[in-house]
Amino acid sequence: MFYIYCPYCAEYREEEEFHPKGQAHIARPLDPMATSDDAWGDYLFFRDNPRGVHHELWVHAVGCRKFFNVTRDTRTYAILETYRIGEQPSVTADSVSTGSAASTATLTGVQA
Amino acid sequence: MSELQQRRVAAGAGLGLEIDRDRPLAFTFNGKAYQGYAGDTLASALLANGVDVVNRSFKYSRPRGVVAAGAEEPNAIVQLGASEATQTPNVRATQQALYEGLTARSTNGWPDAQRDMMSLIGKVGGPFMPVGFYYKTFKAPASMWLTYEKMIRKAAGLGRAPSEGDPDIYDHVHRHCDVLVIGSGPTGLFAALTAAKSGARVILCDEQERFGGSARDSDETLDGVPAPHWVAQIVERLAAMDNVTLLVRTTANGYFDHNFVTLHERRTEHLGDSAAMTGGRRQARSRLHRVRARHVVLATGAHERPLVYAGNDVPGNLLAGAVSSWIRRQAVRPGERLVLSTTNDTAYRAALDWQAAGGEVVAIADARANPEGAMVERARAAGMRIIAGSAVIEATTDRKGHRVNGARVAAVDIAGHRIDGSIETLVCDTVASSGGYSPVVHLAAHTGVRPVWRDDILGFVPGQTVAPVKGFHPVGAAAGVYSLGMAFDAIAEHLPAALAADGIALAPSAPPQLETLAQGEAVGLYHVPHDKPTMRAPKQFVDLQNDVTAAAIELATIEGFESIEHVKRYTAMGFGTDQGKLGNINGMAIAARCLGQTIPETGTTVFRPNYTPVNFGAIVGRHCGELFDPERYTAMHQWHVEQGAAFEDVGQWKRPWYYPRQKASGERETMHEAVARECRAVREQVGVLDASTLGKIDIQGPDAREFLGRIYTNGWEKLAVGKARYGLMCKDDGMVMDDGVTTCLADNHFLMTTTTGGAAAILEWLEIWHQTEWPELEVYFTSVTDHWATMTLTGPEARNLLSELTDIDLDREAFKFMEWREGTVAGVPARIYRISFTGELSFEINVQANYAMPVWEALFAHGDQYGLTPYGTETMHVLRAEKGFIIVGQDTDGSMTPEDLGMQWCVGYNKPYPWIGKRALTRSDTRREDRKQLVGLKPLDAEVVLEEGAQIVLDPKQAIPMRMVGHVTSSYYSPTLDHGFALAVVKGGHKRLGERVYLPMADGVTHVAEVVSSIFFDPKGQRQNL
Amino acid sequence: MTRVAYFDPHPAPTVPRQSPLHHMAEIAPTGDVAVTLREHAFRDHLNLRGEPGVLASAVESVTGLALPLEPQQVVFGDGTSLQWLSPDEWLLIVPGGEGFRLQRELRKALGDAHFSIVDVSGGQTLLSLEGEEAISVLMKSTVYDVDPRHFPVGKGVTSVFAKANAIIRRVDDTRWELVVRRSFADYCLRWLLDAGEEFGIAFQRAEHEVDAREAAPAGEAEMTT
Amino acid sequence: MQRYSGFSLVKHALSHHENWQRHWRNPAPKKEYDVVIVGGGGHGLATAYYLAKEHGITNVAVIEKGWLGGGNTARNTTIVRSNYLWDEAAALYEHAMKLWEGLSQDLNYNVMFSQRGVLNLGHTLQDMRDIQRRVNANRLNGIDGEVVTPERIKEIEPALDVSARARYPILGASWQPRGGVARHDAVAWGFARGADALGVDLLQQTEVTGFKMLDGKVVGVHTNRGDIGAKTVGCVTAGNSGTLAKMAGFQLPLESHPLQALVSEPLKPILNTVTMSNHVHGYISQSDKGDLVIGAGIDGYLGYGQRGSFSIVEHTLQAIVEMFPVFSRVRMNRQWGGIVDTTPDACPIISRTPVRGLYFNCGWGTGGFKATPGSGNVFAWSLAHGQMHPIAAPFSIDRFRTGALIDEHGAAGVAH
Ligand SMILES: Cc1cc2nc3c(=O)[nH]c(=O)nc-3n(C[C@H](O)[C@H](O)[C@H](O)COP(=O)(O)OP(=O)(O)OC[C@H]3O[C@@H](n4cnc5c(N)ncnc54)[C@H](O)[C@@H]3O)c2cc1C
Ligand SMILES: NC(=O)c1ccc[n+]([C@@H]2O[C@H](COP(=O)([O-])OP(=O)(O)OC[C@H]3O[C@@H](n4cnc5c(N)ncnc54)[C@H](O)[C@@H]3O)[C@@H](O)[C@H]2O)c1
Ligand SMILES: Cc1cc2nc3c(=O)[nH]c(=O)nc-3n(C[C@H](O)[C@H](O)[C@H](O)COP(=O)(O)O)c2cc1C
Ligand SMILES: [Zn+2]
Repeated sequence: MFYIYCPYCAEYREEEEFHPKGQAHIARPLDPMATSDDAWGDYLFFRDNPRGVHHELWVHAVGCRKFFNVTRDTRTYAILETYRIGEQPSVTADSVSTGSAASTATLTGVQA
Repeated sequence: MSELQQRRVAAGAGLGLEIDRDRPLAFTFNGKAYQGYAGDTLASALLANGVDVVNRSFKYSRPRGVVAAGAEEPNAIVQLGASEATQTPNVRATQQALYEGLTARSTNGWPDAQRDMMSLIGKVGGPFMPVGFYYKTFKAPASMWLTYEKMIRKAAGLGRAPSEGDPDIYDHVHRHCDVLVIGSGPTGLFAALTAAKSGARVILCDEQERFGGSARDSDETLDGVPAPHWVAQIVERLAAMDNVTLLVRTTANGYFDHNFVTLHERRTEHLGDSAAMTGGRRQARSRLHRVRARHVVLATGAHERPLVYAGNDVPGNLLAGAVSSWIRRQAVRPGERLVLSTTNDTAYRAALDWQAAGGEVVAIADARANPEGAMVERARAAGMRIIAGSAVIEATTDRKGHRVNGARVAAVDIAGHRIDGSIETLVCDTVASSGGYSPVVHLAAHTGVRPVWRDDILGFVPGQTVAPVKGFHPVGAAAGVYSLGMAFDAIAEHLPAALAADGIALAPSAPPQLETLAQGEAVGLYHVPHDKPTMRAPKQFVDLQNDVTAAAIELATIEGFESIEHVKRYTAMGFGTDQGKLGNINGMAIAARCLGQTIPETGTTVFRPNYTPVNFGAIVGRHCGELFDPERYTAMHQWHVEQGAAFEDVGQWKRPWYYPRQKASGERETMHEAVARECRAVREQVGVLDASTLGKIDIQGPDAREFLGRIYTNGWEKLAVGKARYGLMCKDDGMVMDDGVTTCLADNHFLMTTTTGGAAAILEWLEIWHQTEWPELEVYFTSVTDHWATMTLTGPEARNLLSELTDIDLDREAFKFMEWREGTVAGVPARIYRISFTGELSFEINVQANYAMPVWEALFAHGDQYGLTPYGTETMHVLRAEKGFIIVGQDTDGSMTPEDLGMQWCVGYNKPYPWIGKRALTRSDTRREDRKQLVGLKPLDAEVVLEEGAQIVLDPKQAIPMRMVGHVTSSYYSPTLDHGFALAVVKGGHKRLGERVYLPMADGVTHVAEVVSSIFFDPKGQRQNL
Repeated sequence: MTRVAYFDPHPAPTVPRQSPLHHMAEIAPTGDVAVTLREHAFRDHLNLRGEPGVLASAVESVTGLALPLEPQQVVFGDGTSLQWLSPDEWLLIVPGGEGFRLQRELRKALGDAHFSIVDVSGGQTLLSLEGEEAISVLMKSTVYDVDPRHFPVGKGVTSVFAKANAIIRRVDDTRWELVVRRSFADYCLRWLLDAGEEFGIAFQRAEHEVDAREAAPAGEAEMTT
Repeated sequence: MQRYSGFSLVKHALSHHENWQRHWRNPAPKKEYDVVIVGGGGHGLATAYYLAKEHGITNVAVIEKGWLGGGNTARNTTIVRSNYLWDEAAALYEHAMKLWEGLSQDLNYNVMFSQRGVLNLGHTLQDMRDIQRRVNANRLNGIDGEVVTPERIKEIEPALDVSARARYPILGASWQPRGGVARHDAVAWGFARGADALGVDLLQQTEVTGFKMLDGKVVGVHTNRGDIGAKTVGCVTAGNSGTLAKMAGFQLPLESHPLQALVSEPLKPILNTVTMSNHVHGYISQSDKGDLVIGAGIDGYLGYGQRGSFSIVEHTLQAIVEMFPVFSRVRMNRQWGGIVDTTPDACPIISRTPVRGLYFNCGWGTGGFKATPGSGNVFAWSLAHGQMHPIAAPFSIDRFRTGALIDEHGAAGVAH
C-alpha cells in the first residue's frame, strides 16, 4: 500500500487514489506511418520491465486527475521520487548504482 | 458449581490479579456446563476446571490440551457459538475472554475429543503415514482418487463454517499517525509515552485483553511500584492525552508498504456470541483500523520456545511462561506435580510460582551444566531439586494419552545430540518447558525484510530494513533486547532522535527505574535427544497443530528436501492457524542439524500476514450486502421502479431493461412479450428511453476540433456548429474501443458521448493523451454525465408529441437529422439532439438533471394519444440491431478494427494527423482478408432466434474439433420483421453475403443461416430523416 | 464567432425539481444525535478550468473570491465557495440560479483567453455533516487524513469515499461538506447513515434549502455567445 | 527410481522409514549439457522430464536460482481447466488437460489432480454472452463444458448464494466437470523426481547471470557457480523472464506484476468445486487440508517483491463474502504473492528468440499452472526438434509485431 507524493497536490496520498499507467517516457513515434511494423510493435507492446529502478506513469485518478511520473524500485517498492509530466527524473538506475543524485534531487516529489 | 474449579488457587495467596471472583461466569464446553470468572480466558477457565483434552490432533488424532497463554497457542482451537448463525470456527481458547453463556466445542474428535474414534486410525495407521505418504499412494487406479480424496478431506479441516449468514457487522476506520506502537509491554508503554509527550499523534495497540504485556504478571518493580501498577499508571497518563489513541484487544496483523499497518480491534468478542445493540443501534463486532504511520515501533515481545521431546504433545506439557501467567493472572495452577525442563533462567519463574501456588515442584531439569543466576538461586533457596546438564527426554502418559504421568529425565550432550548416562523417571502430572525465546519478528518480515540470526540471544531479530520501510523501530524483546533496563535505555536514547529527524521534537524521557537481576547465560537446545534414534523414538512434536514431528523433518531431509522452504511444504510445518509461532524455530534448527548446517545457513521460512487469523467479515467491513458496490441511479430511477421495470446492470448503473405490464389475464408480460410490444410502439408510434447513463464529456478550447480528429478515426474538420457526428475510437493497436456521437455546440465547444460502461475510461483516455502527448493543444475536458438527464424520444410520432411541449421549431427542414437545438421542453430549458439509435425519427432531450422528472412526466401527460411507451435496454438493443448499429463490447471484443466492422466510412484515411489507431491498420495481420468481419445472419427458419455466442462453421458435417469461422454477437426476434435475426462476426464475412453458414448447438440441432447485410431494416435510413 | 454554447438551465420557479436524494426518507434528530447530515441541493456548481494566471483576476472581480492557488484550498464567501481541485481546475458553488449570470460575467471578463467553464449543477450535490462525531463518520468513509491537525478549516480535497469519490471540505470546527456525484448520491447517503448509526445520525432533505430564484426573478433562458 | 505404492509404505514402515531414497540428487554441475533449462518451476521441470522421457535427451540440466518449484508454482491457487476461448489457447490447455489426466500414474507420484469441476459465474448479460460463446467454442473444439442455470449451480455448490439478493445476481455459469485442482508442490516434485531418475541434473541455488554467445548463437550460461556450456537453452523463468531476456540483449512484451492469493484456516469440507467470478472478481476452492484457497487480483504496477497491496485482498474478500455470505465468520490465515509475467493478450509466449538456440517459454501470467504438463511437453518437443511444436507455434513473439494476437482478455474471463 503505497503512500505517494502527488507533485500537483503537493502532499502524500493513499494508493487507492491513484492508478498506475505503465512505463513512463514512452513517446509515440512522431511519424507512425513511416515506422516499421517491428518498431510499431515495440512501441505498443515491448517494455523495460526492470527489476530495480523503474520510471512509471501514474494518474492521481481520485484527486487532481493529473498524470505524473514515479521513480520506484520494483524490488523494494521504495518510491525514489515523483515528478511532473515533461520533467526528467533525477534518480535513475545509473544514479542509484553509482550512488549519486538521489539525495540531491530537488524536484517537488522527493519522498521525505 | 465453583467446587468444580478444582485447579483454581484459593483466594488469599495474592494470585489471580486479573480475575474477579465475585463475577462467576457459566459456560459450556462440548455440551458440559462449567464455571469460570470474569477475567478468565476460555483456556484458563478450562484449565481451572481440569479439562485436559481440548482437542484432537489433525493427522494422528491425538488428545491435545492447552499449551500456551497467548497468540502462539497451537492446540486449543475451538468452535465457538451458541447458535448456527454465530458459529465461529477455529478460535484460540487462549485469546478468547470468557463471557456468560459462552458455548464452545472441540473442532476435532468423534464422537468427541475425549473418546475419539479416529485416534484408532492414528494409532494403527500412524506408522504407515509418514510425512508425504499421500504423494506415494492413492494413485491407482486413477479413477479412484476422487473417492480417496473425499475420505482424506473428511478427516482434515478444523472447525466448520456456519450455514447461516452472519448476524454481526464489522467496520473500518482509516487512521493516520506519527507513531504507531505495536505491543504494550513495558517497552511499548515507555515508547508510547515518550512519543506522546511531544504532542505527536500516537496509536498504541495490543492484541491482549489488557495493556501491559509481560508486565501484567511480572514481579518486577518499575519506578518503585509493582509492574502491574506501573502499567496502570502509564495507561492512565496516556489515556488522558488527546493525541493518543489506545486500542486494546487490537492485533497488528499486517505490515504493508510505506508503513501501512492493519489493526484488528475485537470490540465485542469478549462480551458475547454476537455484538449486542446499544441504544437500538448496531455496533460493529470488530473493527479494522487501516493505519498509515510515519513511524512504527515494534514492541511485540518474544515468544517462548517449547522444547521438543518425546510425548511433548500430551496434555500436561506446557510452556513455562504460560504456567506463570495462569497462576498470577487467573490463579490457575494447571496440575499438582511439576517437572520443569529449561535452558534458561527466566523459566525458573514457573517453578517458583508453582510452589507459591501450593504445587509441588518435583525437579528442574536444566540443560546447562552450571546453572547460575538470581532465579536459579531463588529456586535453590526454595529447596527445589535442580538437575543440571539434563532435560526431559520424554513425557510419559496414562494409557489413553490424556495426561502426563511422568517425565524421563536424562543428562544430554547437546553438541553430540545424544543422552549421556542413565535415565531417571519422575512422577509428575505436568511438564513445563522452555527452550528460550523467539522475538516476534513476524510483522517486520511482512515488508520483505529477512530476519537475522543472533547467536548471543539464540534467536532471529528483525533484519536491517530496506528502503521503503522508513521509521521502523524494533524495541525490547522484539529486538532481541531481553534486559528491560537496556531496552528502556535504548528507547530513551534512540527514539527521540529518530522522530526528531522527521520533525517530531521530543523532550527526553527518563527511562523507568528498575532493579535488574543477574541472569545466567542460556544454551541453545531445540530438539532433545532420546535414547532411541529420532525415527524410532516416540513422537517428538515440532508443530503440534499439523502433527509435524522431528522424525518427519529428518525424513524430509533424507528424501532430499534440503531447502527449509521444501521442508515446510513437505511436512506442513508452520502451515497451521498458529503459523508455527511455537514450532518453526525448533523445526529449522532440526533441519539444520540434519543437513549439517547452522541455523542462519538454513534460514527461516517467510512470515506473512496475518499475524493471527482474521475473519473475512472484518476485512470486508461494511462493503457487503447493499453496500457491496454502489448502484448508480438516473434522475428518473424512482419512476422506473414504480413502473415495475426490470433492471439490467450496466457497469454500476441500474438501467431499465424492459417494462413488463399486467396483461388482461392478470399475468405479467414475459420479457419477450414486453419487448415485442415496446419495439412495435417505437416503430409504429413513439417510445421513450432513459438514456441518461451515456457518458457525456464537455470539451472546450480552440484545439478541441484538432483533438477530436486525433482521437477519433473519422474527420471532424468540417463538422459545422449545430451538427453532430458519430465517431469511432480505437486504441493505437487499431482495435475499436468506444463509439458515440459528438456534437459541435460552438466553434470551440463540443459534447462527446461515450458508451455507458466506457465513460470514466474515455475521460481518462482523453486526459492521458492531452497531458502526456499533446499538452500544447488548448482544450479542456469535463465530465457532464450526471449533469444532464437524457430522454430519447423516438418513433414516427416523436415530432408530433414533442411539438406539444417545446418552443423549438421541429420542422424537418428547420431542425435536420444530426443537428441540435436549444429551447425549452415543458418549460424546462433543454438541448435537443436529432440523433437516432433506433433508426426512427428521434429527439434526444437533455435537461439539467434536477428538472428531469417534470419533463419526463410532461411527456407522458401528453403522450397517451400518440401511444407513448417507455422502453428499456432490451428493446433498444433489438431496434439498433435491426439497423446494424454495433454495441462496443458486445459486437466487438477488443479484436475488431473499424474495417472488420464494415465501418470504413468512419475512417479518415486521409486525415493529416496520424490519429490513434491509424498505423495499426496497415500491419500485416490487420490487412488479412480472412479477418472476422461483422455481418448479419438470417436464420432460414424464421422462428429461430440464434443463441448469442453460438459458433459458426461452414461445414456442419466435419468431425470435432470443428473449424469455427466466427460467432453470433447479437441475436433477437424482430417483431417488425417477424423473423429472428442476428449480428455475427465471420471470417471473410464481407465477401460471404448470400452464403449459408451453420451453427451446431449443444442440443444437437444445427441451425442454418444466411449471411446477409448487417442492416436489416430501412437500409436507406429514411425513417430517421422523416 | 460563437465560441462556446451555454445557457441557463433553470426553468421558472414554478417548475418542480428533484434533488438526487429526493427519494430518501428524513431521519429526525431524536435521541443523542452526534452527527447531522443535510442535503444542500439546487445550488449552482460551476467547474472552472484554466491556468491560474488566466483566471485569477477575472474570477476575483466577478465572484469576489480570491482564486485559491494553494493545493487543497477552499475559500468561502457568503453562500458561495471556491475550491482548488487541480492546478487548472476549480469548483465554484453559488446559490441556485446565480450560476448562469456568473458564467456570463466570467466569460466576458476572460475574453479570448483559453479556459473552460462548465455548469455541473445537475450532476452533483452538496451535503453537510455536522456534530462532534462528524470526523468519526468521515474516518470510517475516506482514506484521507481528516484529523484536524492535518485538515484545518479551509481545506478541501477530492478523495476516495467508501467505494465512490467525494470532495471533502472543512467549513468550520465541527462542520464538513461533501460534494458527491448525483448518480452515487443514494449510495453515499446510505453509507453515511450506516457509518453514523453508532453515534446517532439525523438526515435532513433539501426542501429546507432557500431558493435564490425565489428572491431574484428568473433570468430568461438565453442563448449566449 | 524407487517405486512408490501402498506396499512400499508398509515395507518402509517396518524399517521406521529410515531407508527412503532421495526424491532427487544434488549433483555438481557438469561442464556442458545438450540442453540447459533455466528455471526450476513446474514448467521447467516438466520440460526436462519430457525431453528425457519422450525425446531421449538426458544430458540436461535444470538451473534454479532458489529451490525447485519455489516461484509461482509454489504460489498459485492450483486451478486447472481447459475451457479457453480461442482455438490456439484451447488446443494448448486441452493438451495439458489430457496429460494431467494420467499424470500421477505417469510420474508414479500422486499429484492429487482432483477433477471436481470448475464454475465460471456470469453476473451480467454480457457475461452470459461471453460464457455461451466460450462454451460453444469449447464444445466444437472437443472440450467438455456446459452452460448451467442458477438452480443447477446451487446443486453443484450449495454454499454459494445464487439468490436475487446479490448486488450482481448470478445469471448462470460455465461448468467444466473435468476441471479442478492439483497439489501444486507435488507437481513440481513429481516432475523433478521423474526427470532426475532419467538422468537430468537439477541444480538448485544456482542463478543464471548471463548468456554465453558465439556468432549470435547461445553456447552456455553464466551462473553464480561458474559457466555452464549448452547447445540449446530454454528459459522458463516466469516473472523473471524480462530480466533474462535483457541479459540476452532483447526485450519481451512482458510486464511482471504482483498477484496475490490467500488461504483461510482449515475447515471441514464445505466447497465441492472451484468457483470463479470475473465480474465480482474472486475465485475459490477448498484444499484437501481444508483451507479455502482464494485468488486475489493483480496489482497494476510492476513488482518483484512477491507481495501486493492490501486493498486487493480487501476487494477479493468482499467478492467472496458477497458470493458466500456464510464465510463472513471464517478467518483468513495467510496471504502471499507471486510475480506474474503478463503479456498484452493474456496468452503465453513459447518461442524462438533473436538469439539462435535460445528459446523462451513465459508469459503465462496469472494462469499457467494448469498448463504445466502441456507447456513442458510442447516446449520439450520444440527444443528437441529445433522447431516449434504445432500447438506452440501460434504463441511466438512475432505476433506482437504482426499484430496477430490471441486475445484471451476479451471473452475468457479470469485467466486462472
Ligand atoms: C497468486 C497466484 C495464483 C495463481 N493461480 C493460478 C491458477 O489458479 N491456475 C493456474 O493455472 N495458474 C495460476 N497462476 C499462475 C501460475 O502459477 C504460473 O503461471 C505457473 O506456475 C508458472 O510456472 P513456471 O514454471 O513457468 O514459473 P515458476 O514456477 O515461477 O518458475 C520459474 C522459476 O525460474 C527461476 N528463475 C528465475 N530467474 C532465474 C535465474 N536467473 N536463474 C535460475 N533460475 C531462475 C525462479 O526461481 C522460479 O523457480 C497463479 C499465479 C499466482 C502468483
Ligand atoms: N530474560 C529473557 O530471556 C527474556 C526473554 C524474553 C522477554 N524477557 C522480558 O520480557 C519483557 C519484554 O518486554 P516487551 O515490552 O519487549 O514485550 P512484552 O512481551 O512485554 O509485550 C509485548 C506485547 O506485544 C503484544 N503483541 C505482540 N504481537 C502483537 C501484534 N501483532 N499486535 C498487537 N500486539 C502484539 C503482546 O501481546 C504483548 O502484550 C521484558 O521485561 C524482558 O526483559 C526476558
Ligand atoms: C494452494 C495453496 C495452499 C496453501 N495453503 C496454506 C495453508 O494452509 N497454510 C499456510 O500457512 N500457507 C498455505 N499456503 C501458502 C504458503 O505457506 C506460502 O505462503 C506460499 O507458498 C508462498 O510462499 P512464501 O510465502 O514462502 O513466499 C498455501 C499456498 C498454496 C499455493
Ligand atoms: Zn494530485
